[in-house]
Amino acid sequence: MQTALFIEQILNGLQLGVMLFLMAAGLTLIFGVMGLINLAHGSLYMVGAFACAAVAAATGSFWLGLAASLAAAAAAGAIMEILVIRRLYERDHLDQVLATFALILIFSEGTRWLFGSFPLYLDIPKLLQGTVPIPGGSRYQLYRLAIIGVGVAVAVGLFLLISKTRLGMRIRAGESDREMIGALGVDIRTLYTVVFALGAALAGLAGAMVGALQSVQVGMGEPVLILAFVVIVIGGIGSIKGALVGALLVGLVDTMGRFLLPQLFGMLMPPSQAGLVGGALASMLIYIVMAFVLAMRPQGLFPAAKG
Amino acid sequence: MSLLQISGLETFYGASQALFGVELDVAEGEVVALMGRNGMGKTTTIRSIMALTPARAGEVRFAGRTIQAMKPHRIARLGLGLVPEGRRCFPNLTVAENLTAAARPGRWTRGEIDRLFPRLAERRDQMARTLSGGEQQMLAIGRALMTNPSLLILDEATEGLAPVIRHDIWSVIRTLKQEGQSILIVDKTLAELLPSADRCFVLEKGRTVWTGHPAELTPELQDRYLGV
Amino acid sequence: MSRETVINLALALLLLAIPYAAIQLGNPFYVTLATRMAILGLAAVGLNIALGLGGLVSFGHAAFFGVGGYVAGILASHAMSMQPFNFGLFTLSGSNQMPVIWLVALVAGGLLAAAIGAISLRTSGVYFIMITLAFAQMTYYFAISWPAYGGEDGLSILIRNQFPGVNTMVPLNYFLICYAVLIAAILVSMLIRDSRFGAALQASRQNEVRVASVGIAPFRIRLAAFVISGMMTALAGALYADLNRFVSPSMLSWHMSGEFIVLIILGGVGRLYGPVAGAMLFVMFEFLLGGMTERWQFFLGLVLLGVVLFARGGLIGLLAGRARHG
Amino acid sequence: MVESSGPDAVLSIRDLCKSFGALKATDHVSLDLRDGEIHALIGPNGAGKSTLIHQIAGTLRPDAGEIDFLGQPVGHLGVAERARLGLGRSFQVSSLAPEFSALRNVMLAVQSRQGSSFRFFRPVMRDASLVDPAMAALERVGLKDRARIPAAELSHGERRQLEIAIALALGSRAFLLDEPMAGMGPEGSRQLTGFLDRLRGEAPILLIEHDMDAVFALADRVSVLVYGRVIASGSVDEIRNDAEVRRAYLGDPA
Amino acid sequence: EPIKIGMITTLSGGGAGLGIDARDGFMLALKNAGDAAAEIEVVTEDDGQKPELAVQIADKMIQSDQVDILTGIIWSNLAMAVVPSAVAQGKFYLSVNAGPSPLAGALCNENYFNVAYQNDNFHEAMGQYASENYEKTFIMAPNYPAGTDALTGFKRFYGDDVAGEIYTQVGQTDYAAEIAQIRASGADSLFIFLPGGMGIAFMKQYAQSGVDIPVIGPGFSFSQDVLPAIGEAALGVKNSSSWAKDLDNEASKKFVETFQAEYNRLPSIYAAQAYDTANLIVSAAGKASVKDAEAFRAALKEADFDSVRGKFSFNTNNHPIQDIYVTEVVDEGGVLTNHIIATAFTDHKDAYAEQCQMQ
Ligand SMILES: Nc1ncnc2c1ncn2[C@@H]1O[C@H](COP(=O)(O)OP(=O)(O)OP(=O)(O)O)[C@@H](O)[C@H]1O
Ligand SMILES: Nc1ncnc2c1ncn2[C@@H]1O[C@H](COP(=O)(O)OP(=O)(O)OP(=O)(O)O)[C@@H](O)[C@H]1O
Ligand SMILES: [Mg+2]
Ligand SMILES: [Mg+2]
Repeated sequence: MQTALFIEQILNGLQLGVMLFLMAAGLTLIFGVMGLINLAHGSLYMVGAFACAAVAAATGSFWLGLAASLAAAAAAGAIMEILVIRRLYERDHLDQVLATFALILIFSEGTRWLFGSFPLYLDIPKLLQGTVPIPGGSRYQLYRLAIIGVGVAVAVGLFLLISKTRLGMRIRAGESDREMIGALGVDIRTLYTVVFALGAALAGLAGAMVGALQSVQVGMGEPVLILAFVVIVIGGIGSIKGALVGALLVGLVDTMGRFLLPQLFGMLMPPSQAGLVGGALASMLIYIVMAFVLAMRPQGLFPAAKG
Repeated sequence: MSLLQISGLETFYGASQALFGVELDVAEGEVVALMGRNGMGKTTTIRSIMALTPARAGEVRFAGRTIQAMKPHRIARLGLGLVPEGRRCFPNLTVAENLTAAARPGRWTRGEIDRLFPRLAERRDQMARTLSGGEQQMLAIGRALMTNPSLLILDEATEGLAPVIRHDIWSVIRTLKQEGQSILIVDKTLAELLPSADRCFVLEKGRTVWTGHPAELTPELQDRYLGV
Repeated sequence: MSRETVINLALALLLLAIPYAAIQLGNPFYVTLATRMAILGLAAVGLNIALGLGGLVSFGHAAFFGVGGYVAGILASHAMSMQPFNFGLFTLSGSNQMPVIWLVALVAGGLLAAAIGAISLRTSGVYFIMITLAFAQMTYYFAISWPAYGGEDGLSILIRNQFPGVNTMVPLNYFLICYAVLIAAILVSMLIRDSRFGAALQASRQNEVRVASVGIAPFRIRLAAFVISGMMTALAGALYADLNRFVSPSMLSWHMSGEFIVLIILGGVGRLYGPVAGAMLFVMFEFLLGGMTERWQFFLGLVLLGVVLFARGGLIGLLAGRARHG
Repeated sequence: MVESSGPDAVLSIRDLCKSFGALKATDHVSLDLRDGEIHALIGPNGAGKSTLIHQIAGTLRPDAGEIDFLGQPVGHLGVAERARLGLGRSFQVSSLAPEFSALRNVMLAVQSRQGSSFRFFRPVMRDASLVDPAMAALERVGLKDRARIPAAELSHGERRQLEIAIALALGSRAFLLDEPMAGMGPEGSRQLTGFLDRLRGEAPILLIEHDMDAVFALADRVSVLVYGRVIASGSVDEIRNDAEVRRAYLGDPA
Repeated sequence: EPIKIGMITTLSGGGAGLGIDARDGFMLALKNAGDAAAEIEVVTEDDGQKPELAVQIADKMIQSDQVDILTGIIWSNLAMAVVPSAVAQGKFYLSVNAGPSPLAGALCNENYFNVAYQNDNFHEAMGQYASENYEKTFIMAPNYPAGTDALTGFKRFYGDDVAGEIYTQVGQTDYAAEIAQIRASGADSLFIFLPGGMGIAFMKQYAQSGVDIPVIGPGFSFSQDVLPAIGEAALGVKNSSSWAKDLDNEASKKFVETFQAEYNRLPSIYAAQAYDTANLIVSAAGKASVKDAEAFRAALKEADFDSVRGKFSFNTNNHPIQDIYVTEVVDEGGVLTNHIIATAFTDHKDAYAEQCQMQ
């Protein structure tokens, strides 16, 4: 029974990691590749979740909702890029932090305006309901396995896009020297709008998929956003590989910490005390891991090539 | 017919004026040298042609079109290839990626560049950031050629290069010239520059003060304008 | 006198005038509002040393603010319950004297900043922003789950702490105390800006390699700046706790850190009085908009966006023109 | 080819090695810099000259080998500590504090030379003990008129001059100059040549330069670096006539 | 005699739903009271769920608006920030929801009336219910004071012999790890206290996980405002509440009817408690002037109003003595709602009244 539980917890850690990866991938794409800190990435995640929930409620189809979430988040991303973000590439990080902080306020309050203050409902599609057997004799939820699959596919696709295509090279070139890539005849503005929309669509996808597991409500993006930041900082900003490794690390550490720390403390003190202390430590654990990684490797585990 | 024609160019950095009426033209197939002491406005002229620092007054015509209101990438696509001062290779891309990122169809391909600069071919998968200064200069030239420009602009073409390589680059420039490539070039080594150029323009304090054939640039004039 | 100096003086006088005008107009609440401006301004003056001069975009200054607040809350609660702290070998009693509290807050803020800085300053750029955020989150979660001093519910200070010779419960008096501390902090930061230390700090913002190769180790300069910055913000936290007579983990939240950055940018980065101008604007917006509509955060977002996009240099930049570096 | 470091060596390097992956950028390099001399380091692009300077200045850690400066090993010291000992350098690509004026860039060096930067209260601009030496250094490189211009607004050539002024103000006991002539016009090069000629009396110079006129006019000794190794070392004439050097570096008859 | 009431509640941010319900319930009561409430003026402000902001608003209402009574706060941490200093300045504070234990015990005050509950009450009720119906209950709450209070409250009536006890992170959104542990624990029931989004996320994930151990919990996690978001996963969950909309009394019927007519949605417990609070004020205002603190206090203490909860009175510490019910989530014509299935406590008092020094 203990091994089955252990295997299940590892799967849980992986799945949480993959979920974080979906969020972190878009963020690191925008963040590392275009050199922009986008605090409002969490808002795009929220937009995806709301679009999916609203369309799924209206049509009864999760899949239409999913398509809507991609479209809505990409559109929101493109509009955001054209109206605001575009003016921020040349600015320092400070302006970017503030402008996107402002966007969070606008998106959150705007969504509340449109959808009201109460959480929306979104459920897993019929096709992916239920559980499948896993080694060790226990069963695991199909939907969570599907999330793991989607995450892996996105990881591979992104990696190829960025490192192997000419589009990817131009994007990276633009990051280190926008003026120069423009002087070579590449329309970097349009290119960036497309990339930003792509990153936004990934966030929207994450929001929609996670929305079926959690609650679709205003502000849902913020905790995930901070975790996603931790992920990419651990992994190395701008590196898709780093985001994947960082996400899995955070997912596993967080899950295993929540699972094992209270048991560990349980050997030293009464159970309810152990639960409190272990729980408190578990909530700080990923930050401790992050501090540790950065103290050892200030550029993260996979430093992206930078000038 | 003039490929590039500039008249009355005035350019500012913020409030301070750097160009006060530059006149310049490059004909099809011609190699033109732009000269002047440090800080006289050569780089600024080039930046204004590419609209990187747009001019406030004057006109830039390229292949018969007025271009100064365009965005840099549109101008580049009309057929202007820039090797900027300070090289500015993309540090986080490999040599091969630097070249590929700039590529547009035409005579110059990766293979041609490899033949031109064997040293770069050796370092194909190295990050540009770790290249030596000379290697970076070669890469910058190669990258500009990859856009297959009708006018190649080189700012400080051989700065920081070893004599051997400098020879190589000059011979590359002469080869390009023979093939009919139009070139606008800024360089400090007069001994190589003057024989290669068809015409010279000399800038002083942001104005064109002398134009003529290199042979007419007498030692007295060189002393006056260039401090040789 | 340069134009900026005139504007700075005017701002200082304006802030001082608000409470007097409020009392004249029979609207005493504005005294509290002005006090809030002064305290938030002080916190941002602290952050501005790291951020404006040193280019260290700390997204975790709430940690220092909160620690200052908790120092005030915890010392006061021990003074109230007459229970000394027990450290095994020796004991310390609590205190409800502001000077003592401030001193402890400065020391605690400085120590925390030294610890956080020692690790964070090994990184730079975006990494620095994120790692400071992460450290602040750590203190936040710690405060929430640590039951001894109220956890998420926070800690009340039933009676405002005392300052020798002043009745601090009178809002105007308390305002004047905070105002004086603010002005002192601004003076200190002005001296720092123009000093050798400030020169090294500003240069390491612009070009770290250059600073190192003239023989100045940027790390130590930055760490010192970060510590000074953390201390000032902690002091602001202690004052803030006394203003509200309450501390809670929300003083440590990342929104708070974001707000400090907002204050600085609103007012003008690296400007002496930028943080004060920013705090005055922000508190006013929050109050006026909050009174007008529940959707005030939406409009606040729009205003902030407008400032970043179209009014670079913030309020002071708008009024005084571009910054000059000698 | 390995030189023994003479008693008057200010800086001496022994068996320095540095690899980047398979590439040996520095391959058992030994050389020294003696009092009062200009020691030129030439070699093809990518030979490892800048890499060597980086190791001496401390921005790169060598894999093996020793660096002694003023008779003490400095291999374990950081960049700032070495600079304070008196290793002044200029960069191949100018590296300045862009918002600061030329003057304040130089003042930073003066302040470091005078000791602590941990002084919090006295305004620097009113501190004659900082301003005056900085002005003097600017004057020596001919930038006095441009003292109040932000470094970002200086032209390329002026920035190179400013780098030298900074090294001067630092009171360096040895200069590491990475292509100081690059980007300077004939006039500037000529002035700089004269200037370096006088400077060597103050402190020896390790000079990397591709401008052979300047090298041959200035150098007391020349070392030639190819693929990370010193292939020749000697007087100007010896080097000029070395067949190997001609093939690898100078190209056709110079 | 005019009365000015300052309502500080959460109208923006993540917890806005609760504040909006409370405000709407409160206003509805005043509307229904008609002429009796003609002289009552309410100023409402949004605290954004931030304690500092709540304090600032309280200062403003006391100093500038000169309100007589404060009310409206939803969250315990905001209440702790505002209440002690407000009552110390001689204002009345009537709580529509938050009931932190210090305010019921050591920090109780004669001007502080809690019209909702003491925080532990609903948990205690479920502890009682579980002790009667289950053998091994697994308990879980977030790691913060309200969470530890919840589990302590539960165990006060259930005993210490639980199947397992987990403290989760505040704001946690993924509960797969906890669910795995619950599955492995061999428990026969699960008690959770996970307010707001945490509860929604947990319940959905729990239902999807295939674990079928029955869930019980306090009413907050299954109140009308969150049920639509949890969906079918909530069906059959037993939870505790001092009120449900099928409670059989006239006041409640009128409340539900008029609330639906006015706002076009079902009321939650927050709306009900705020509705009662407003009615309590109206009743007291009919008996005494608010300027006469002594008399007004006495009038409040009588609790002479028609509570939607049926019977309602105040204990010595000004906290409610009331019945607490066990309800079950049911599907009522496509809408999820709670029906009462049992009574856990009659005339229940909180555990902190003895610590209250007030006479
Ligand atoms: N970014 C800038 N901001 C302000 N002024 C500038 C800037 N760049 C150049 N200048 C000024 O414009 C003038 C012309 O500079 P430019 O770089 O065009 O000269 P140049 O002829 O290319 O010199 P060099 O031979 O040194 O490269 C100089 O006075 C310089 O100080
Ligand atoms: N970090 C690095 N990683 C990999 N290779 C590197 C790195 N830094 C330098 N190199 C390589 O080491 C060799 C020596 O470079 P270095 O910059 O020292 O040359 P240099 O002699 O200064 O040339 P130049 O005269 O062109 O400036 C080059 O081939 C360069 O590509
Ligand atoms: Mg130039
Ligand atoms: Mg070099």
